[in-house]
Amino acid sequence: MLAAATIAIVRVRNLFAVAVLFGIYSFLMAGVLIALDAVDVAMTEASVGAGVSTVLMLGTLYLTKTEESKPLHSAMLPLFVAGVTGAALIWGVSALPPFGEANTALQVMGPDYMDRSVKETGIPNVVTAVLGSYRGYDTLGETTVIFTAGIAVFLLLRKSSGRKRREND
Amino acid sequence: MLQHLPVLQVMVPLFGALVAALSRRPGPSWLVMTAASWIALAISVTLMHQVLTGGVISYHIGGWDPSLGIEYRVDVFSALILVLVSGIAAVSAPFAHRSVASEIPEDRIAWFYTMYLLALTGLLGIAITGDAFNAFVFLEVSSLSSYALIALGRDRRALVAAYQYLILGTIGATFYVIGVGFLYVTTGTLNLGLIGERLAAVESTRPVLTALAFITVGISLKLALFPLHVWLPNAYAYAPSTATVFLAATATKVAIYLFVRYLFTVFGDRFVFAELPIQQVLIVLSVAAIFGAGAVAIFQSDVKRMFAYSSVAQIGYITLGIAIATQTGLTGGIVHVINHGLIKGALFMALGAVALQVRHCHIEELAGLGQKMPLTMSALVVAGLGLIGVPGTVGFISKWYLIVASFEVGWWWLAVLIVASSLLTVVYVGRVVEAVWFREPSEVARGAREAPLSMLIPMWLLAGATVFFGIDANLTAGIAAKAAAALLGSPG
Amino acid sequence: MIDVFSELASHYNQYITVFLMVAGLYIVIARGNMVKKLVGLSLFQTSVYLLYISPAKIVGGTAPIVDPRFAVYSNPLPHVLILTAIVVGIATLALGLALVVRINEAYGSIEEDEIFERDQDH
Amino acid sequence: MRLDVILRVTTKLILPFMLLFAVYVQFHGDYGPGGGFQAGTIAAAGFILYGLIFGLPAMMRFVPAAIVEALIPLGVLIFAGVGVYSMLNGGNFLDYSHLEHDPVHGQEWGVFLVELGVFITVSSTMIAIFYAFAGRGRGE
Repeated sequence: MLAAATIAIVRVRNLFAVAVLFGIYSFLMAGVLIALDAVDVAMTEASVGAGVSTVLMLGTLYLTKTEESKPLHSAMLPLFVAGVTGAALIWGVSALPPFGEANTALQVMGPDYMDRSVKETGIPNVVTAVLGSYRGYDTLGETTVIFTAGIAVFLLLRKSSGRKRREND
Repeated sequence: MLQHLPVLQVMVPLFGALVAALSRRPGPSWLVMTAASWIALAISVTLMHQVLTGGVISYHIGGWDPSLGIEYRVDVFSALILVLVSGIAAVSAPFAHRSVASEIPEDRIAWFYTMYLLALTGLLGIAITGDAFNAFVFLEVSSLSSYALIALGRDRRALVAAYQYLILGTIGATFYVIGVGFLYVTTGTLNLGLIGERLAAVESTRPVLTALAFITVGISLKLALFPLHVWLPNAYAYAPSTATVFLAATATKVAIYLFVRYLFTVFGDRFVFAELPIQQVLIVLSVAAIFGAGAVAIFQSDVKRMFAYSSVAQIGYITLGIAIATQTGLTGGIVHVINHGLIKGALFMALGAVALQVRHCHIEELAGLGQKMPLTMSALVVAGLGLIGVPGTVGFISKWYLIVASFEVGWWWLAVLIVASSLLTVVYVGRVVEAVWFREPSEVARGAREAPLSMLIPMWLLAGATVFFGIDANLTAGIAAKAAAALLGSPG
Repeated sequence: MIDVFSELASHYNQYITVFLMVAGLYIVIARGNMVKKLVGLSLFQTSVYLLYISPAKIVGGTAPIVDPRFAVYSNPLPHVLILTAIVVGIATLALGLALVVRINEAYGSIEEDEIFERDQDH
Repeated sequence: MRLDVILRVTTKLILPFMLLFAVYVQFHGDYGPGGGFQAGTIAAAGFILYGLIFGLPAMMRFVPAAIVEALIPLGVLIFAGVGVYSMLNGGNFLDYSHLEHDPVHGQEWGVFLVELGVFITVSSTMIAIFYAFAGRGRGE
């Protein structure tokens, strides 16, 4: 956890190592997620964050440039925005129930998927059951998002068969 | 089959998108797009009818109870937005045929229509869902497809515009998810109705306020509320004409829908407006939007960009109506959602027809086009009058409601400001009208010809609607009033 | 290990989450390099995962896979939501990077300042 | 070039196992962590590895771009099709209980088919994105 955080700071410096650091960061995140009992999420984060994103970033860097130039304008406004956001979050988060409690609103009032899943769907991995059935429609939306992204990347990057699509005034 | 209409509303465009992607040829994909959007319109009109006669429709996807699964929920307000979105999509379909053929390379047209239908799917999905997280998923479907649509503009600046929109849009969506996370942790549910009920018990604890702040800011980014509007002008100005017509008339409107839904149904207007300074902040920002963006619009030389800034200003009127939060004010805001959709649809269609002839929408190049394209330019003038709010057009109806609402709550200065702001609109619409009708044709304009019928008919359909609903506002304003009453009456 | 942490400070997890979020957001707003901005954006999105997953955990509980040997599980619903969020995140990232590639081809740069300058010229 | 031989042989050896692992993750998703999305990513990674070692043209012969393009919508089509099918069988959209006589059985089938749809779309999209990026030469 701490390591992930410190790496996040290191990353605020520049260069193409950022992409690799991002991969490391994702792996650490996956580790944390396992500690939090979210094995499915951890597996996805490891393959997507550390795998796919990193490869995509490296690919993009190969196609573009690997050096970042120094930002010209002052960092006051971004710092201010980030600071306000952070303050608001801390303010809200500190009033949330403490970590690991069992009798929070989320645990008590939330749906009892654990009890009903095997009975109703016959699937012991409740994450799969919720994903596939109870909230299957979200998953359909998610698949649509992938589909959208796939076609969008196509639209942008596929070489035109005929004339070149270069504009200019 | 009738009871499945809510889900079919979203599934029809989705299937359309899939078929369009599989067909991969311009002609069939256009047919699919047209068919899907007209069927979607028919479904939304039927839904509206069902809601008006039979009350709120609730549809449980997967057959699960809303506390377990995802619920689709159609009330008057969401039905109104559904009709607007699918209506604009359906009317733009014939328009798209020629416009897209001239602006998009042929091997990408099928995918363009796929994206267009996906954007439609996403927007309809947001307006119909009763689930906070599902709204996020469909928000992303519509956003990702809009980024792609915008990036297809002919100018290379379209790419940068799409990139900026992607960054800000994603920040907005992530803020929204953070807010939903807080709500979920405090209430244990994702169903909007249930969150609303359970919040009554835990009101004004800090996580709820944080959730309110993040959801408000996140959606404000999407609806281009004044200081958060920076992505909008470039995105609209450089996108392909058809994409501009569709997105300008619908995308921000759906974000407004979500905004109103959260303020009134989830958090409850009593909580939001009685205990927090949101009203004051919203009014200040709205007035700033109306005057700031209106003033910037005057100095634009690219007409598409000018009307994009005008959109930011017009959104100010809508949020103003929401901020007044009385029956009349909210009715004004909601009716302006519809009216502005119609006006901007007609305006950008006229500009799309121009783009077919002269390629760029620079005001110098538009000079004298009135002689060459009289029908297109007349539609532009009619819609422009609506934008100003001349009596007999829809713009007047919206402003009338807003002015009456400000008098009702005793803010006469607000009424004065609304009237004064119309002068700004007069100036920039006047600039365009002057150039188009009273100047010698520019070099490019001389070669221009009248737009084809496939463009003129949709354009005049929308322009005609701005006049029709301006004279007889019973239908739009009546439904808007019902929606407003339902929102205000809903238990906090 | 997590147990120790949770005894040390009950909101430790959440504060780290906030820190990651703010760091990500800062990179997005402050940096001019388009790839760097996207990395920041991913970081920002990734940090949200923890916001959802942390409250789902119950100390002494286990992963939400039904097994007669365990009685306490962490809540599965946030896991599902975050799976969806991860997918949305990677989709956005892919599209953003594709845009960056195209921008680089059109402008020969991926620095926002340079690009704005080049557009001023003509 | 000399290293190539080792790489080629290893890749050829590894590829079937990667795909097998993907299939395992896909079908074991009901009992352990995993599912369509993770399996799709792993399978796509296997193919992309093949493409990296043997070059893009060889990969395109192995997995033609046209097929990949058609598979992307197909996965979503399967998913949404299951939804419509359950609707035709008298349930609500995506109500798998109506797919079979026994609701629990229907649920199992439904989740299985849906995960298959996810798998197809995810793996083919990943490969398609790889094609799109790799097919583009260095800019300028």
